[in-house]
Amino acid sequence: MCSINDRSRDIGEYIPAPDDDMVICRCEEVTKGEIRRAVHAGLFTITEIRRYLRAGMGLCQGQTCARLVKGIVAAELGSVPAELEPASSRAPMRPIEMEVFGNERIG
Amino acid sequence: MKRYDLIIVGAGPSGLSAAVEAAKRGMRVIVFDENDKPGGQLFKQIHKFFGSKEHRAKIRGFRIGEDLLKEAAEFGVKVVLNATVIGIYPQKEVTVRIEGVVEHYKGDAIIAASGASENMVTFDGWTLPGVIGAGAAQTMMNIHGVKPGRKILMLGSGNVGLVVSFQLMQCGCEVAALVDAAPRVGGYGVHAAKVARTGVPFYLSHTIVKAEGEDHVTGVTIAEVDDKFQFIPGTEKHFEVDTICLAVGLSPMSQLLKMAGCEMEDNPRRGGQVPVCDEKGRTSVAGIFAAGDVSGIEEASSAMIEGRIAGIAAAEYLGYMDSGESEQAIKEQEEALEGLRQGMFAPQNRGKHIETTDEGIQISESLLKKGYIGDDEIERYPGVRHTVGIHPVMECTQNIPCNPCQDACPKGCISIGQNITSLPIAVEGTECVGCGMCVASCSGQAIFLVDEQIEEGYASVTMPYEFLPLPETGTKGKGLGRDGSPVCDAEVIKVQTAKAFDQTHLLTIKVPEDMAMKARFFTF
Amino acid sequence: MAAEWGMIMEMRIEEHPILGVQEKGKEVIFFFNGQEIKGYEGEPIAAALKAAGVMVHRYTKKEHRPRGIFCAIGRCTDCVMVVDGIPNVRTCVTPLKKGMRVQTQDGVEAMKQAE
Amino acid sequence: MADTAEVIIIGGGIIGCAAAYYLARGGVSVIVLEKSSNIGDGGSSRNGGGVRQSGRDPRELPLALYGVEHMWPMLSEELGVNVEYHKEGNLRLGKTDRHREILQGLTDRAVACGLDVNMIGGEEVREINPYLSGEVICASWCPTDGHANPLAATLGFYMRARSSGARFITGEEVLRIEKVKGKARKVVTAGNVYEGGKIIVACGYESRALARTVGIDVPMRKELIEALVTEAEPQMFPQMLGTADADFYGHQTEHGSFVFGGASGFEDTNEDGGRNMTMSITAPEICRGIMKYIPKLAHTKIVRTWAGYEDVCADGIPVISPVGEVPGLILACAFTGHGFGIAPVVGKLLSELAVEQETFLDLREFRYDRFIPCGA
Repeated sequence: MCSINDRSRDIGEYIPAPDDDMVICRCEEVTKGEIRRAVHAGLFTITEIRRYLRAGMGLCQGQTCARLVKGIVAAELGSVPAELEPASSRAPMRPIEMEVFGNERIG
Repeated sequence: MKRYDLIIVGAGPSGLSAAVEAAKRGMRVIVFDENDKPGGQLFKQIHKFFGSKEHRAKIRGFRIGEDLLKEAAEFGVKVVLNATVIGIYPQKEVTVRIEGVVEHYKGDAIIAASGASENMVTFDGWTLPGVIGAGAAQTMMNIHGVKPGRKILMLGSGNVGLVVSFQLMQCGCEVAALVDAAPRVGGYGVHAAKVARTGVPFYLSHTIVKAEGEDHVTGVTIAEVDDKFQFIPGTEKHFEVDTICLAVGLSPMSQLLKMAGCEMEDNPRRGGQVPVCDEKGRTSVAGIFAAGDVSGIEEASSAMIEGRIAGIAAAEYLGYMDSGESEQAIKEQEEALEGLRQGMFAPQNRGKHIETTDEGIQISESLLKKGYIGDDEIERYPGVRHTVGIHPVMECTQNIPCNPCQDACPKGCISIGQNITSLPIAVEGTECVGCGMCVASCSGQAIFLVDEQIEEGYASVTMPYEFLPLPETGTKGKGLGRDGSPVCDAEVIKVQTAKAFDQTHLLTIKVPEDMAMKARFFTF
Repeated sequence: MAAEWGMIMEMRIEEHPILGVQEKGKEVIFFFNGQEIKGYEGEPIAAALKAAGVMVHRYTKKEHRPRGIFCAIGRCTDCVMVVDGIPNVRTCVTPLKKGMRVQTQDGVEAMKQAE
Repeated sequence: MADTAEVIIIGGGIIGCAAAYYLARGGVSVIVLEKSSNIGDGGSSRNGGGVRQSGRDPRELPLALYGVEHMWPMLSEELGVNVEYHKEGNLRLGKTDRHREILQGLTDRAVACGLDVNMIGGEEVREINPYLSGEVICASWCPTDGHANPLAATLGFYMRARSSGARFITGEEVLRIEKVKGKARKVVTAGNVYEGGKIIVACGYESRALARTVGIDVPMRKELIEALVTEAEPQMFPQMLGTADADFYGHQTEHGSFVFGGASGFEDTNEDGGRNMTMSITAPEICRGIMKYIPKLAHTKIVRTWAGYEDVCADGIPVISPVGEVPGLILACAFTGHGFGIAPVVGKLLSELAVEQETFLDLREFRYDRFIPCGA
């Protein structure tokens, strides 16, 4: 699902909001304002927001905030959440100790 | 590599149901679950389920879980607990963390039945200790035997919010208020009514402004919202609570399927990101199936049927059933599923404001706004009739898929008819013997036995009671109205406990005659 | 700090109207920031702490804000603490063992005064 | 908006973004076309973040040296984004005599090129990094190497380029380049045609197929490499690490997490299914590699793994070159897995090539036609 996305299109000005300091990503303590500002700086995708702000990149890998982040980004872009591509899903699905990950049994 | 015919991810209602169906057909099945107890959410569901007999209605969720496990064991399903699937790779390779090892398995088919995760809302202070998910509350109280808090505010009036509020009170917590930003109660009216009658105030069109507290929650402020969900100044209300419980919906936990390369879609009607599936649960990747909440949020009863369908479909896929057999088996399951997906709360009606029942009766506005049916509204429903002597009063006022009451009555006093979602009717000319089976069988705790005149000036009301301590005969207290406010003095005149009632006690209270149709709960 | 013993008893559900008396493991002693606390072997560490009235499991790295139990099923990772010297242990899904040393986490380390 | 610009850049990775930034800053109109939905979705966000000079091919070394001296230290300030650059050295570790030989060879070649790098013994290694196991008997040590955050650097270049006026279009896959009156001019996508006076092709392995549309071939192949990231740990050490055995490489980030890459040995034949799919066997292999060198990390949890293609050039260094026989075409590809550290330099050089300015470094070694045997 790659649709053409002109990153210079006008999405309006970033207007500070009273709840900008609300923590959205609990793991990495990323606020709503940081996410909103990043969108206005040109980061139009969930993946870019993750890579830049680490929102959804913490211990829980976005299980708690993915939906919230999507909603915020969509609102800034004047879009709906369902139109935003979610971040990719990668192993391991839960954090796993190096000594366990490296201790395979292929029987 | 260790190879199974079928690997199932998740030992919840859909996963176990799928395992049973597949194993029944001779498949070698292994089920992985990351939790240390099987059954998924079933073991947190201590209420009786809705539906009809085939959906295991009136049986408590955790007992359904026990039955499913037993069934799975009978057919030789291997259930591995504390087993976290960490990835699905090409050629249907599944890596599983079990204790200190990562095991590699291969399946000729995979069914993902990984369930859902809870949605969250943000408000000032939402990260404070004491703000928890409704699932967390259920886990703590019903699995670990620890109260989630002493005094709790619940946000969310869907079935989860309503059921968990009730469960919180059952384990001895106080529920200070039930709050929802929506203008109307989202869950079943019967669930709302059983919470409201204990005295929990409902605040619809309200949401949380702020959770207060330095190191943990010590209070909460809510306020009314307008139709654009903006706070209306001056409507703030404060509660001293130590816990705020969030029950604002679920999202499919579909990351594994995405990793496996299944085509995904963001489908708000299914609750979020779900695999694109056909009616048999087949994803875009041949041999990978999805069942239960992971493919769309629904009740556990539906998840169990979806699981069975996926199990049968997997058996067909691997040649353990011929297509004729499987078509027939799937058809039976689909009919059962169809039965559940009817009525006002059916998936296709999600978000719609339905004003009248199928019978053309107006839905109680009070029920939708305050959680209880108004005394002036109750008479309009066909389950509410007046006769001499003891008789059932069915305060079941919405079209929900549920009919155990009609089978429960040995005398045929209650009728729902062919359509499982119809409102129960008090059948004319039948004679109630006061056995109480209907009261105990009603998953919504909406049936009462009323004798409008047991002696001069007094009536009796028999109600379901699932709290501790259980009052004894002779206990004097107050009768509470549907809104939970004291309406009269009341005395317990009978307490019935029976195996057939399954932990639902029947409390009969004596109340003044004019309270026969008003007193619906007892406190002492 | 753990609450008084009276409150501890209050958080445990002694008898449940539906579930009856729930089975518990053996009663064991463990250490929360050096302080002895009783819990039941095999129950999640978080359950034992909750029963003991402990609300704060950790303080966050950036903002130093308190966090506690949130999802209780090992997903959100908010309840992580330092357990037997290892940080980021999900206390809601880690079974309690006798003598465990559980410490309030500060960022990614044990809180300084949490010996 | 017009689909014409002075320069069209194909590929929105760090090379394309950096080139766009330096061009836009200089007032040149630029359009960047990126196939993926995301900026920097290829190697730019799938590398270990090394900003190394040691271990580089001598031909590539001048670019690395220039970057470390003149660009990386100022980059955060220039972009207004913390790119987390740390110049605190690179240790390439050895555990056997065979490793020592490999490292000695690398060191000798680097010293000959004027780089400050030397061989040190096990004790000295552990003085620099006390977390390394006793099995480590030697290392090559380059104190001026370092690391940065590739995600922040790539998106930093992008955001600054965008705010300087460069136009970026994502989800726009280029199908071919077409010549007009003898010069590369048109860039054709499924639905659009873009025109530019200069066309920079900087899209990793895909550059090969695109260059072929105007009759140019770059001898490269692709390798699927993998990396992983851990939970945050207390700050342990600031160096970049690598090994003579190439079993892992990586560093600890400012965030506290470790980013490590490594190999399973099947990189040549692995396939990613079109979605940067990791293999089930690679990350465990990387973990085993790491634990042999840093036993303390055994309890550290992995939170995420990923895969990405390297565009591996036949002779191991990139092609950064105007194509004389196709006027207007500039190639910047085949970075062979070490493009990140030199990306700012390459971006700046490309901005000069695009305006036909004399470049501040000699690019002869990176010519596109160097593969033609001598005498041809």
